[in-house]
Amino acid sequence: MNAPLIYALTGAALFVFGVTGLMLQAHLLRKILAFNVMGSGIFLVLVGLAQRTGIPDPVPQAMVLTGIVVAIAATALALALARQLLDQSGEMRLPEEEAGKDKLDV
Amino acid sequence: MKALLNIAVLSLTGALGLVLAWSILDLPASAVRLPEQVTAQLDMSGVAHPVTAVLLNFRGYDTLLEIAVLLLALLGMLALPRQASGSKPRPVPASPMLQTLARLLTPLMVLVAGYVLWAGAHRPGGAFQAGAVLAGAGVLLHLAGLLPAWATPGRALRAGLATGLLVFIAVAATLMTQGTLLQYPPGWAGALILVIEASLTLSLGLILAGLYLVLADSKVQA
Amino acid sequence: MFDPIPWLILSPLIWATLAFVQGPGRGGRLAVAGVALQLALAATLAQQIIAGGARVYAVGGWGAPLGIDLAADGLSAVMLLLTQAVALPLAFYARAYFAAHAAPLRYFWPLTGYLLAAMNALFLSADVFNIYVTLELLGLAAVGLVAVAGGAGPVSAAMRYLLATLLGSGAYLLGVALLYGVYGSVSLAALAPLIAADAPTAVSLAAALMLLGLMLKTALFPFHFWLPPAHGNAPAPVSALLSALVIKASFYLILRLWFDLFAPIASVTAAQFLGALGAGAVIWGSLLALRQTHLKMLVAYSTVAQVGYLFLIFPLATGAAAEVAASAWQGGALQAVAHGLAKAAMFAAAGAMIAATGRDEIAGLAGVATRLPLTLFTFVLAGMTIMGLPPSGGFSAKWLLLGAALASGQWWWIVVMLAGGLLSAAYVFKVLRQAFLPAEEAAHFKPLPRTLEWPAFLLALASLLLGLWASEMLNLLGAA
Amino acid sequence: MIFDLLLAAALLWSAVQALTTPDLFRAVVLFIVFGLLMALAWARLDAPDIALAEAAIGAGLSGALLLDAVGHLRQKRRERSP
Repeated sequence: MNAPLIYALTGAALFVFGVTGLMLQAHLLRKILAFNVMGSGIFLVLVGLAQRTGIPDPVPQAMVLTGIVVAIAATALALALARQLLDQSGEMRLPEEEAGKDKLDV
Repeated sequence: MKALLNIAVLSLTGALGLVLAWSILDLPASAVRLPEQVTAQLDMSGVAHPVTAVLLNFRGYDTLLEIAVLLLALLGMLALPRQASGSKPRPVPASPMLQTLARLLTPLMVLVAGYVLWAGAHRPGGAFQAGAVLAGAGVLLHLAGLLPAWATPGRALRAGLATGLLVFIAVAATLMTQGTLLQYPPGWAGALILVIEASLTLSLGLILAGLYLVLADSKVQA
Repeated sequence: MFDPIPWLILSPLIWATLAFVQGPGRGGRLAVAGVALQLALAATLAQQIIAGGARVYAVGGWGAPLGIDLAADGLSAVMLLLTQAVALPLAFYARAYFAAHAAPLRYFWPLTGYLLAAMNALFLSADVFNIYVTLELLGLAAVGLVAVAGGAGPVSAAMRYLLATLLGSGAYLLGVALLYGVYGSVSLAALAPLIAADAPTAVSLAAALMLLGLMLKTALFPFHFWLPPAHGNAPAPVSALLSALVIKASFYLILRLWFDLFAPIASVTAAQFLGALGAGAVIWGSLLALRQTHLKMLVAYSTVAQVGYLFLIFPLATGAAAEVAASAWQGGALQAVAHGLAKAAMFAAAGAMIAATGRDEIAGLAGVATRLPLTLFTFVLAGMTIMGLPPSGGFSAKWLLLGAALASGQWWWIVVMLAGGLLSAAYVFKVLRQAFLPAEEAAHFKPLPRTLEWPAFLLALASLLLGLWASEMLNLLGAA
Repeated sequence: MIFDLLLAAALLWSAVQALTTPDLFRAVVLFIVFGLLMALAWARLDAPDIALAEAAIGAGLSGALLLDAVGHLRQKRRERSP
């Protein structure tokens, strides 16, 4: 076990935390936090695994830079949508009833 | 029902975590060694810093699409209909201290952005970091009440937002007369990358600041 | 020789960006010109592939694994043709739709341009990380288009869609990270032989993560929860684009990964499992479509059901004799194209009916048969493909799938397909029956411009004629 | 090595806290802390470019956006229940 592998394992755990939060948290702001934690976890796995021999690898590093920019783009769009929802419904969570439509006994 | 769902999700993701950890610890050495290839071709890439070489040359196409993703996110935010009520900008309490600080820091931040951009050719840095510094200056100016939030960007601002992507596409497409998409001719790579990065820095700064300023505009009045 | 590959990606990127600079509500003409050009490019590429076989294009001249490769073969050419062929009539339709509606369309055109750029780039990519970037571009553009209408319904649908698509691309990207960790490359061409030679556990996990993420994006049952609200709440031109094309993009990737990259580790059990989910989608989606009271929600649930058929490819083609596998594969690809054309037509027709009657309940359709005969005829033709009646493209597709099921002795998929066919007939007729009722006294029909009716009709006609052109399409599909 | 283990533990702790703390403002502040710790982790992984980007974008800009959203949320709540 070396340092990059420690970070790869940490990344795996962060991915799991993020996915769990994304699925279980109801508040949209928390879902957005969870998405970012999930993303950070993936980035750590990508670079940590690639550098497990201890040699820096610029290719996954460049990919993570791309990933960070994509993550901020998604975060900003998600926040804009969450705010619209807040302004319209007074809540920053998704309405339950829509999921409830998916039942046969309508 | 809810508790059952929680338990199901937790046990599923927990199992996923265990399998993930186990498979990470059980890896053979990789067959392809890209770091060596990057080092071998670094002289041909036009820059001396490997990460910049990957971002703007070897995998420059990824970066081209990524700029589109960023512009697209801002576009998605601008496309949302404005609320009829509450779109009035918040009266910003102008703190003279903060304003003076912002006036002093902004030129400095622009200088720093320029340095970070230039440095990216041979050490850590580049268009993204430089753009983030510019965006930081924009956010600071807004907080100090010196820069209004964006309700609807005008044509000049839209052109500025799109410049980075358009210059990138123009360079990539022009190069096709000589070779393939984004294939820099020998000797020209360094200069062309600098042109692309400079325009990207401008647009990235505007877009990243825009992500903040567009949201700041949709603030309701207290 | 002129190479259309890079231009298929650059064209929509350029016109989308220019449309953005032009400003809110602008860019319609630019879009029509751009998509028409892309259709010509896609046709050129298809001809080149039939004549000269599959092609690889090294972006930047480096070549994989250091650089990014684009690749075009029969399947990508078919998907590219489908995309532009659906987008062009829809562009005309959207111009008429937004002209007839007072609703602001703000940045509809640039969003559509980036959506098409993402689709074209995705179909041409031969690099798993590059595919991730195209997936994000596609997802954000689609979410932006759903939200463009505003209002509580569309915005919460867009939010749900955004979260689902981000979770999906997250799972996909973790799979990419594991693949790079194991083999040190993200190029499809470099990875395939390495996976065939030796695949440790991490690779199976990567495969599972990537496929799960893409299944979520394809809205395969039981991951379909986000689709009906998103496709049902978006403006009609957007619903048509999303239902016809966007979910096909992630499905295309599942095909690529399953049959090219992960073929050495693909198991019959996993294939049966995918087929079972597909069967669940066919039955559940059709039942729910039948229960809907709103026209666009019915069409959206029909998409959930039709996606199910696509996943029958996996049990029918995995571990089967070469001939059976080929027939299943062709049937699946044909189903993707037929459904794309028919569903675009159906959503466009539904949008026209809603625009004319001013109501989106099915109950409000009485009188449509006499007032909007062309649009109703469009709905019928598209319905024929959805039901799988001859001579439609949907019939040829389902016929090939049935043949594969018979030949491989997997009779249970036949039962599913027949039940799905009957249920889809029931929900199509539910709409038709209402449309043929006499109009209510108080009903007021808004006159529609022709451009709101003809594009949908042409799409429906194409879905029908696809049955007759099937051999040409399969010929292109088989070009390697 | 010990530093790396400690940093990993801090990362995990701040992530869990950011996702579970009842108070949203605290959660966002903890998320910014998490972002700064990530920047440190990138530096340890010989990735200074990512460290810079993470600090500026991951912690900085995301943090600003999220704090702004929390402010907006509180303001809305105050309006509803004066």
